[in-house]
Amino acid sequence: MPQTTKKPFYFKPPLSVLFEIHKLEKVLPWDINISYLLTMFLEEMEQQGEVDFRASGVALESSSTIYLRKTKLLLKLEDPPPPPKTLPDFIPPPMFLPLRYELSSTTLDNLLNVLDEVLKGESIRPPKMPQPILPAPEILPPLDLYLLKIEDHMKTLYAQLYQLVGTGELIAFSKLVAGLEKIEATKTFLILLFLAQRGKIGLWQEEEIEELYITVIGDPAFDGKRTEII
Amino acid sequence: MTESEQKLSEEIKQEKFTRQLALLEAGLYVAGRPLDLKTLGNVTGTRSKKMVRKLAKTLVENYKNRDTALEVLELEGERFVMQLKTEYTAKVRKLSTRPLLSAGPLKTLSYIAFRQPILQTQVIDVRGHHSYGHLKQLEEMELIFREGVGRKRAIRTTQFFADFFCLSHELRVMKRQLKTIFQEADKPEVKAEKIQE
Amino acid sequence: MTESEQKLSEEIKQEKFTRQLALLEAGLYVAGRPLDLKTLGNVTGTRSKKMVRKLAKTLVENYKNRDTALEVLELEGERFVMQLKTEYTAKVRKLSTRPLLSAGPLKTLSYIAFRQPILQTQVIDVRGHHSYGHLKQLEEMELIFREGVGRKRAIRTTQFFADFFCLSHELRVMKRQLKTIFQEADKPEVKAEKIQE
Repeated sequence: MPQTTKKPFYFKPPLSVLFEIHKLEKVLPWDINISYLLTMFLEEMEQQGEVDFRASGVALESSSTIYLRKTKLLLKLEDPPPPPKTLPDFIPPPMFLPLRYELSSTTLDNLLNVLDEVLKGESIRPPKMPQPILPAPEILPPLDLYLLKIEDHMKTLYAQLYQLVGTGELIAFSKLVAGLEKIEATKTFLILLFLAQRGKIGLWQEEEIEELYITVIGDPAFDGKRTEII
Repeated sequence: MTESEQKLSEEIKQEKFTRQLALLEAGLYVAGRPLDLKTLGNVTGTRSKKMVRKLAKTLVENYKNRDTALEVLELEGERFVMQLKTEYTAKVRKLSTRPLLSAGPLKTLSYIAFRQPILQTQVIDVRGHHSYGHLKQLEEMELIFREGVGRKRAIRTTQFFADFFCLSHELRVMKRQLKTIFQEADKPEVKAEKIQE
Repeated sequence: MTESEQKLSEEIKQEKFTRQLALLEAGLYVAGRPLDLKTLGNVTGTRSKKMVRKLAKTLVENYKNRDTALEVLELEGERFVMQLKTEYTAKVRKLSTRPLLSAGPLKTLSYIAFRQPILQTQVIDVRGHHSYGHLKQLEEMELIFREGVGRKRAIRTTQFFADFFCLSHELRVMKRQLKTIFQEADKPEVKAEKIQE
């Protein structure tokens, strides 16, 4: 029986692609229509009336390899696409407003109109002096009676001053008498003079300044210094 | 009328004109905001609109012809304003005793002007939560206003804003003007400076 | 140097001078208060006091030669100010609508002016802790300054404060002026009205 040299039909293109396994990795899987090739392969085999199980096995393996590669590529493509990069909105540069001088509507009157209210806020005030029992005014003027009780008033005021310098500050006379009537302020001033005379307090005033400052002698904050320039 | 009488009358007229011009200048200097013809008429004691217009336009020209840091400009609606030429702003800003807006609120303002009408939520998204404060400041200075209610509030710039930058009061025109201004500011060399900051 | 080169150099010098003059004008316009030679030197970028003085005096002359409502004046201590000529103030005062300060800081300023020199602690005692902010603002606006250090700091009003309210620069005189005006305003009929409120 003469030996047949005829190449099997499947070694010819396009079926050959399934049987050249060493080239399989190099071809693009999308270029191969597996269904078409396998149908052709089966029809040809049927036509020849000869079933080649070995060739069938190779065709099956090649097909599955191609199919696997296609699947892998598809999966890769199906990775969720990266979110589209939205550019941050354009923020224009700051617009500097042109400068316009504008005369202020504030006057000296405006400034002084609020002063009344502010002066009420000078919160530290000496407590109300106990009202002396007033005799009939024609016998003794009230100030004289006040002077009679000077010792008591000195004690009260000294206690008050001592309490105030507990904060470590000087005491301004204006602050001490803020909100008082003129007569009351004068009385307070007189008592301060008595206290100073007794060496209980120090009084000082700078040439340029109208304000009178009070220090309590022996108060640790001032170490007994009676003059200090601010 | 003799020639000398005519001359005298001319001189009197000229003197009156000069005085009215000075009054108009005084008004614009003191106000620091755009004034309309009616107000300027009150200041100069002139009832004739035509005359006030002539005075104002003369002042604009006078300032143009002087080598000066100040300018008098005509705005939409026949309103006039005196201000510092913007080229000098940066050098003397710190001398102003009036509270001025810093760069942050001004950026928010630029953004609103550029995108208006814009939802408040969008401004906050883009400019951050601190810009709630900017909005308050800008509103207090009457540079922006809010329409609508709640989260759906749309923000727009005011006429006062337009006047400050000599922009049109008409939204479409103003936005075109702003685009030009910002494109100018967005030139490569300007950008390079910004990156260096 | 050839003649044309010399001419060019002269032109450049002249141009620089004009620009510095405009900067000086810009500074005085924006500040609205007297500025000293040092500040004006900073604005014009000139270290030489002599040069700044020359610039400022030139501006004074320029304004004198103009028929205008504004003037530039030299004040005591080589300070310069741009202001409205007083003859125009009354006519245009009503156009100014913006107060110098809001109510809180104004009260603090009023108190300091009346009681100065006054310790910072005393101001805080009377005006409350929020007045730290007022002091900062008033200092930034150059209405007050602080002497000494720490808790012993005494506060006084500045020359600008005196200029602004047309008060004397001398403390004793100024305090007397304030007292007189304050007492004037505190007449019995005014007090009676207050009580009724």
